[in-house]
Amino acid sequence: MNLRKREPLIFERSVPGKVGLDLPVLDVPPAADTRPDHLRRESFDALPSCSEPEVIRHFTRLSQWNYGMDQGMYPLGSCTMKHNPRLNERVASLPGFADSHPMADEGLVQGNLALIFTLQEWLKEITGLAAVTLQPSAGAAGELTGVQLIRAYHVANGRKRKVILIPDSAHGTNPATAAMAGYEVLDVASAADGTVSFEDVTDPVSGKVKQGLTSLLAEHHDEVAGLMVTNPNTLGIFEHRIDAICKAIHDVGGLVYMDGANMNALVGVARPGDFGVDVMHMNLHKTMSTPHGGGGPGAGPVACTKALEPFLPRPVVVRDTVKVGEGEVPQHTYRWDWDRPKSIGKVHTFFGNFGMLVRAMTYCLSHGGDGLRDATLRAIVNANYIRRQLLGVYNLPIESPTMHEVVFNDAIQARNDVHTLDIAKRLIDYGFHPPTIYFPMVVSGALMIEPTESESREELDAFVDAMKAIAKEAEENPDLLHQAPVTAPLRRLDETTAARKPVLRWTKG
Amino acid sequence: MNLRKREPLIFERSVPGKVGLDLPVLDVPPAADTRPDHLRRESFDALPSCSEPEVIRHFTRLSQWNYGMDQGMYPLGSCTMKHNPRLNERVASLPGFADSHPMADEGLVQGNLALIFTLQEWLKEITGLAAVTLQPSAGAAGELTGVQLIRAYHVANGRKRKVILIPDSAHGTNPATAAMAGYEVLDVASAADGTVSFEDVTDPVSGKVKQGLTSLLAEHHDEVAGLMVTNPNTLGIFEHRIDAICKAIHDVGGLVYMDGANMNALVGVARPGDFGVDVMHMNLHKTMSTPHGGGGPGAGPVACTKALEPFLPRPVVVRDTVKVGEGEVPQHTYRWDWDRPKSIGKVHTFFGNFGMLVRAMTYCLSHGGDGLRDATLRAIVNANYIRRQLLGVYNLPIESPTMHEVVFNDAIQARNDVHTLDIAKRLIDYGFHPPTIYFPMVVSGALMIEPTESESREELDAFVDAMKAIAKEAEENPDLLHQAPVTAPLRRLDETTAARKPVLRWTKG
Amino acid sequence: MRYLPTADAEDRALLEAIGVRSAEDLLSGVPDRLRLKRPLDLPPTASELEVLRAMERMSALNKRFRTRFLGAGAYAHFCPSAVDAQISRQEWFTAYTPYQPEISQGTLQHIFEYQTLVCDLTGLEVTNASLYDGGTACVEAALMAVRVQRKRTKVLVSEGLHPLYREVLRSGFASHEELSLVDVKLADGVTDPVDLAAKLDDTVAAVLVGYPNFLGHVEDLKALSDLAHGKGALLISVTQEAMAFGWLEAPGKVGADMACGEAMSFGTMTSFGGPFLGFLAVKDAHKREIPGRVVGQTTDLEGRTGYVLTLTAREQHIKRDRATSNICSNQGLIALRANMWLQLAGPEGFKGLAAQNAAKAQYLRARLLELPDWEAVDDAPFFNEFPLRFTGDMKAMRAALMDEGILPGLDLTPHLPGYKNCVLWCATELNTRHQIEHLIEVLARVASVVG
Amino acid sequence: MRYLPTADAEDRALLEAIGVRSAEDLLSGVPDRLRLKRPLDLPPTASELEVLRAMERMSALNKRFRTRFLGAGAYAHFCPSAVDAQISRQEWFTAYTPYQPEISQGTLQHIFEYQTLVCDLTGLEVTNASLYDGGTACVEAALMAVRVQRKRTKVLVSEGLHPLYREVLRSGFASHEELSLVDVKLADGVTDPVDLAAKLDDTVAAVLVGYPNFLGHVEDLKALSDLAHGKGALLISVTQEAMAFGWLEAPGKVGADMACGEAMSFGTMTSFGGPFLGFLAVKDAHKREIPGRVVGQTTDLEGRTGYVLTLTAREQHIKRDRATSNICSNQGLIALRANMWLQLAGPEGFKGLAAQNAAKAQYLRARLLELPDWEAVDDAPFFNEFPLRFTGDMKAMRAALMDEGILPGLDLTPHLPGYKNCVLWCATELNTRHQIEHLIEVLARVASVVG
Ligand SMILES: Cc1ncc(COP(=O)(O)O)c(C=O)c1O
Ligand SMILES: Cc1ncc(COP(=O)(O)O)c(C=O)c1O
Repeated sequence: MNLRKREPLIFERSVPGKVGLDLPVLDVPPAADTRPDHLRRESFDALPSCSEPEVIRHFTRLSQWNYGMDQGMYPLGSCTMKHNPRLNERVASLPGFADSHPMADEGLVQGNLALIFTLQEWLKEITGLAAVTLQPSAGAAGELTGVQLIRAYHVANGRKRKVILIPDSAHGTNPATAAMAGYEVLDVASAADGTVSFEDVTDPVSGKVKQGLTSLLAEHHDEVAGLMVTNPNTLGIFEHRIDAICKAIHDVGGLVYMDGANMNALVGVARPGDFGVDVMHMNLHKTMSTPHGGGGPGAGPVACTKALEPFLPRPVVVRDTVKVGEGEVPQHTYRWDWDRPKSIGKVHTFFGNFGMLVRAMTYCLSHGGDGLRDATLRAIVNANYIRRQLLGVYNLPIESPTMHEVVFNDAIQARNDVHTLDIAKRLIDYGFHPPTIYFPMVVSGALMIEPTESESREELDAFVDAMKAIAKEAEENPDLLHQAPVTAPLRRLDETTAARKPVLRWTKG
Repeated sequence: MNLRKREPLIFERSVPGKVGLDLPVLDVPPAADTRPDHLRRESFDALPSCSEPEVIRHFTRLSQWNYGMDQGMYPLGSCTMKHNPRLNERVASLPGFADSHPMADEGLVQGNLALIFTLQEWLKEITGLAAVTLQPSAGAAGELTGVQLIRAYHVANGRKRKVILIPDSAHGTNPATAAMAGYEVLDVASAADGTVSFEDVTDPVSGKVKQGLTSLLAEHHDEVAGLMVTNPNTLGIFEHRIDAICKAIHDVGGLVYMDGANMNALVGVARPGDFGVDVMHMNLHKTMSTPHGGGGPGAGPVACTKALEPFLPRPVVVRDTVKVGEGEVPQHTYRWDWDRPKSIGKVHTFFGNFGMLVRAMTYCLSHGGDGLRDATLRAIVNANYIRRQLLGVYNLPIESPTMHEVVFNDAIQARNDVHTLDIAKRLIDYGFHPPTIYFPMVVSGALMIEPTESESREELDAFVDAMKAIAKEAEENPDLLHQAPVTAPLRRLDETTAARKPVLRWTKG
Repeated sequence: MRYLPTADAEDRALLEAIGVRSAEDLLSGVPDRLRLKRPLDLPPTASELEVLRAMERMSALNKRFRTRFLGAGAYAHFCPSAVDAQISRQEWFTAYTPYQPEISQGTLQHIFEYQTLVCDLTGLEVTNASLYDGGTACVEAALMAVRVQRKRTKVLVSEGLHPLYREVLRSGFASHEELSLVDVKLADGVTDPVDLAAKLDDTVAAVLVGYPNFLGHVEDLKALSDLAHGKGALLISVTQEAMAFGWLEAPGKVGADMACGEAMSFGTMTSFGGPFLGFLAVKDAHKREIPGRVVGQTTDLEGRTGYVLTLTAREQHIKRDRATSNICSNQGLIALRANMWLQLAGPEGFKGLAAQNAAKAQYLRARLLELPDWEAVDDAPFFNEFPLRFTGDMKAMRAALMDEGILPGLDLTPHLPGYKNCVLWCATELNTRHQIEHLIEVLARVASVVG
Repeated sequence: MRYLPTADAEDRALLEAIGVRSAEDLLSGVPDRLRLKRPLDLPPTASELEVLRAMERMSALNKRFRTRFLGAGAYAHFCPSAVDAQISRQEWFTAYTPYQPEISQGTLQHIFEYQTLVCDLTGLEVTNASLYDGGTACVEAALMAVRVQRKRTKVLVSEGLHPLYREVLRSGFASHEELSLVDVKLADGVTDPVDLAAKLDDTVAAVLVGYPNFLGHVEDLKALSDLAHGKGALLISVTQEAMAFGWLEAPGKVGADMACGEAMSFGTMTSFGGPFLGFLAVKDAHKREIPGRVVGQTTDLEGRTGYVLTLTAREQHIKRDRATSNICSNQGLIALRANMWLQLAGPEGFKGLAAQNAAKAQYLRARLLELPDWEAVDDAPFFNEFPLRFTGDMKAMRAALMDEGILPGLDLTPHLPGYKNCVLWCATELNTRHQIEHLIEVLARVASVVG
């Protein structure tokens, strides 16, 4: 229980002479100073001097102003905030893994290579694709890797293609990635049911016409390198024409990239490789529950078809099997294959966020194939339970079947001038982390709720009750919501000034 | 940040069929049921069925309603709430220690025996006494061990003694221990300066006369088994006549037991063995910072003179030194000596709270002799700084020099009908744990403040400011204090009803 | 020193504010003649790295075993990773006894739930926030029985109790000339009803029996308590392996008036015997005689449910020399381990793990008895421990096992008369079939070498 | 399954409330033709105990070394126990990116302090909440330089940069035909000023040099940046061993316009190369071109100081295909490690540890050069790494060391032309003199055997 109102910046606490770390006795002659004078480090401007207890208290107090998964439901849509088992943390810190060195000879790290190989096999079975790389550090890195594979593939086939198609409901990393990979991005319209539209769509308000897949392909067919589609999409809706979409792209010689951030809705239920996807990433920090760490690290493995395999980042782990003898269990050894002439190279200095891969492997083994599917189904049940309970209380702009997350908006509350932001902030007062808001952009004032399979009925009901209470407050006392949050240590923060006159670090003064 | 108002009892959350632990596959034949029918466990009435995430959240939320040392000053007088280094926790969990078995042959646990031996040597040097046992589980257990040593000593010398003298300022465990060891307890009066009085003392109010040491010894000399004295005493005052006190007790053939709960004020500064104490305990969970764990475990080693050594609990660790050869470092081996005919036996099933001994040893090695003394001095400085800052703001009933803790009371605030309890509860609103209150009993409305050496000047000032603000509120708005705490998740609790109609467990209803 | 907030500037400021020149000036209360005039003769401050290395070296002096078959009062069981993670939160492990309820509800509600579970496992109505360990819990239980039973001054102790518990009992009773402890013999590995009947009379306050006992055998509490009650004595059930509560009926439901013992099996390492977790559960009628901290439910000023330390009129800080015990600090954090362990296990997990313990022990015994040099001693039902007599060279056999990384069961020879050359074997859910086969293989090798 | 809150009763209640019979009924959105008609071909749910054992077995397939002299981009340094304990708090490690500031001030203030320290160490004015790692930070830095430098399309890369950083750079630039990367040669182990001068022209946007470089050598940033600036190019300092910031002047203070690299040395294990901590610091003038999350200070409705994610107009979720980068998740928790590590070390501790690194490396080099078969390659000043040429049998030598539990430095042969048969030795504060003597002893033995 932290009832203090403020924790000063550590720099304000620094007192020269205090130490938080004692040096070991130096057991060799002191270093001769070989540095050119102008390259000698003399002093620091901010690095603080504090005792160990002060630093520990500083961070402990700060931590107490955060909200974590072990406290309650964290319904950030698209972020998949599920239980982070402590076993996974324990396994990742086993010295055999934690102390292993990325530049060590492969013979010394057979355990790591075995883990990478095994996890790749699991992801191949889960995605239904032929090959996997675990090198990308996060989802966006996975997207970039995937799009680079597409580019390499076209280049290898002597095709010049400069366009990537992306539905307007896509996550921002999709267009940003395409651009970073040197592509021009064209939006694809969404149909009324929230999925990719083949037909052009006229905006009822502006009257502007947005091109659908058919006309875009007709117009750009031989320029189209591929399509980036999220499935289920950011509305939590399964792209029920995904096979047709893939076929249309393939027909013009393009490839389909699937953003697999929502794979937690498909594991054990459907496989992208089976419905035509050429390459995709998964966010292990979502579907496989590696902790988000307040922003990272994540892991964004990429799975692809046989046709794209030669272009995968290097090195690629290879398993050699030695039969020991009649009827004996086969012995495996593993090695790195660096000799990959068509490889796009490296997308991480070493082999990706390995520690996260260890956690994901542990998560997979714990669940097993059956447990993974059960998790998918429970996640879908939970999302539909919330949809059912809040139907009519909040507006459901698109009514297609809900998979793992449901998107409401503030249309009903807006009548009382209560908006999505107000609802989100008020949830804080009720002891919940708010859902994702104002995303996807195709829904105005979106409230994107993803409970995940980790939530018990009791916790779902508590959340539903809070949402209902807020809807009631919106009717009876809108201003209360404009003021929210009122019980948190801070009220709403001025983000405009923060951006207009940025203060991005502390300076003496 | 936990803004929820209530966490239900886990039993209310239980849903039959949920599991929080999966069983391993049984790799041997299932157990034959050899139990007599009436001894077969069929069911449980309370044991809950919950998933792992639910149990983790339950405890995490509960934890967030506690206040810990890593949050801020925890000035519980006599409890010595100091920094709990994480290194100590890490070392205690080293498998070599954590997995060692108490019934294993001594040859298999040489590391444990070496640790016990070494820690005993440190405590001998610190206390100035000849022998140490680490078996007692906590301070009170140490007291009981010490008094049993005294009893065994007298019995061995054919003396029948049935009285233990205890100053009225003593901690409750002292008289309780003496009684538990079969002794009759006689109070010794405290002098105006707060220390043990040789002369009888007349209570100004009641006019009752309380006997001092001199007359008590004159009256009971050959019945007196010994004296239990705390030094510095519970007022944070050093018994400046301790040598004379010891002599007086020794003169009647008694022995002096020192309650060493306050040794953190003496380490490196003065040694009980040097000023006449025969036997004492130390609270490693105070002086050596092993964590309190919300009530325990602790460790209460007992140190004593050569004369008492034969009576120590068994087994006793013995070090055998093998000289390997000319000028080589001597090699040590350790063994248990169980053959202790005069031993009082055992005061713990095995060897005490070993894990706490590991932490204490680590703490000692980290500080070293110099660091331990620096800690003592800083603890004294901090207590005196608070005394100085709050002088006049709160009443200081006894003005003798302050060692490691200072005792104020509510005499000034009482004029506005604001009492110690109100002041303590209000501190919670200011984000501090309250000090020890209404103890020692010799001071009415005592506020016993022990900052320890861990507190920085900044934190001390924050505490002082809070105390001053509260004193001001007592003048201007006493009722605010009667209402305190107001920002905590709960207001004041009804302890009377709790004791009158005790509800001590949950029952299905 | 990294733990101290000292810095010249800061120190000077503090001393100036106090009005002294140096810290030593504040020692005026300690007469010069009583001060230590030299530095402590101990090593200097050391860095974390150096201390860690020194302690790692020390811990490495202990021999580690891949496979362990040793129990005898300290059991290796599985503990979910979530438990260690939770008790490592500073909110739990650095907090003090919850004297101030408004700022300690976490600890208080946990203890209330823990108390509920201990009552559930023992089938009794009232318990406390913990006692030191199994041995000292026996002392508190026996002394409480004497208080409750007024003029009765004798306590009978089955020889089936852990030998060390019995020694702790003797030490605890030594200071009370008015009280006496009398041993009750074993017959076929369990408390001998004949000897018990013979020793029961109206001076007997209580009878302590193991459940299961030191040999792992299941005592028939029902029969024994009937005998005790017949003479107005209380039956105190002593459990050294609490995992058995998942296999055996609650003692309170089969005649026990009190249940005490050791609960380290719920989430605590063997850690050389401590910190462990003593418990004591009693009937409601006796609640005001129970030692130690007790948490009760109540409400706050606004009627909200909350928890507080209660029945404090029994305790040392109020009653002083008339308190029910001198205990103050207890084993709080270990009780938290047990509480969380039990909540995670739940009824299915707990009974399932207990059943696996029984299965492993039964399989181990069966395999051992297939070997030429191992013989049954007695055939009482057992839980996860049992004694077998070894006809071969004990020392050689034990050495051979240890060389193979196997920690054998306890050699009972020095511990229990009548069990010379017997080994007390223990198997838990941690012992795989593979480990057992490996053990048998090594033992067979030894046998063939010797014979 | 223990992680799922499923129980028949609960499931039924949920499905009834939704109005379906089974969970499968909710898959109506997935056309039957697209569904997986069989169970996944993977093992079943496993208990924690079984999973733990399986993973322990896997980790045991990695060889562990008591002594390590291998750095080359991943450094073993001491990390105070307080760091692991702190990052294990659920409030930190389970939280998401701080989108909702009122409920994320802990993470936001930490990042603000972290940004302050990165700026302090690099001598620059603006940084972000972290990037993936050293190699990808180089890509972001180079692409940012190109944006800042407008029409300039060439980036010069010193061959002194970590070979893998250079490969990541090539991969990142491959998709941009309009851009080109050009290598700059080494001379005597540092970037060759002559070659650099020759390759600098007004198409060059920036020059990347290691500081210290891959060989552990200290590049003269001042001289190199003067050259670059002379042709209007930016100087980007790349640091793969951030511990060097305690020994070397901040790059921003000796001419660097940007500083990027790897900061895993602050409290992170080598963990097979990840998760690590990429950083990038730039000048204030360039702040709106920086990639990734940036935290800024502001005030709340009541004027209290607080922190928020800011300058979001640069980012993918706002700017989409015109964002400065596609990065979304970063290495947040590793930045927390670094922040706490630095705050504990402080100026004294940090400079002290860095000096010990230099001392150990210098001592190691001196001792190695006493051996017959080790020769100096170049004599540039170095921090805690240096290359030496080995005239003996490389394979045999390495095998001998590994047998003795010593992980040798990197064999440079496959990694850097001109360094055939050279070993890149690294020593840190973790290498004791005893370890170094042991190494020398083993090498001497090998030498005598071979020679
Ligand atoms: C749909 C979608 N795509 C991509 C991403 C980016 O993943 P990452 O943050 O791991 O880079 C996210 C994460 O927010 C996402 O929700
Ligand atoms: C002066 C004094 N004596 C004895 C004790 C009892 O110590 P423990 O709680 O370790 O049994 C305490 C602890 O509060 C104390 O302060």
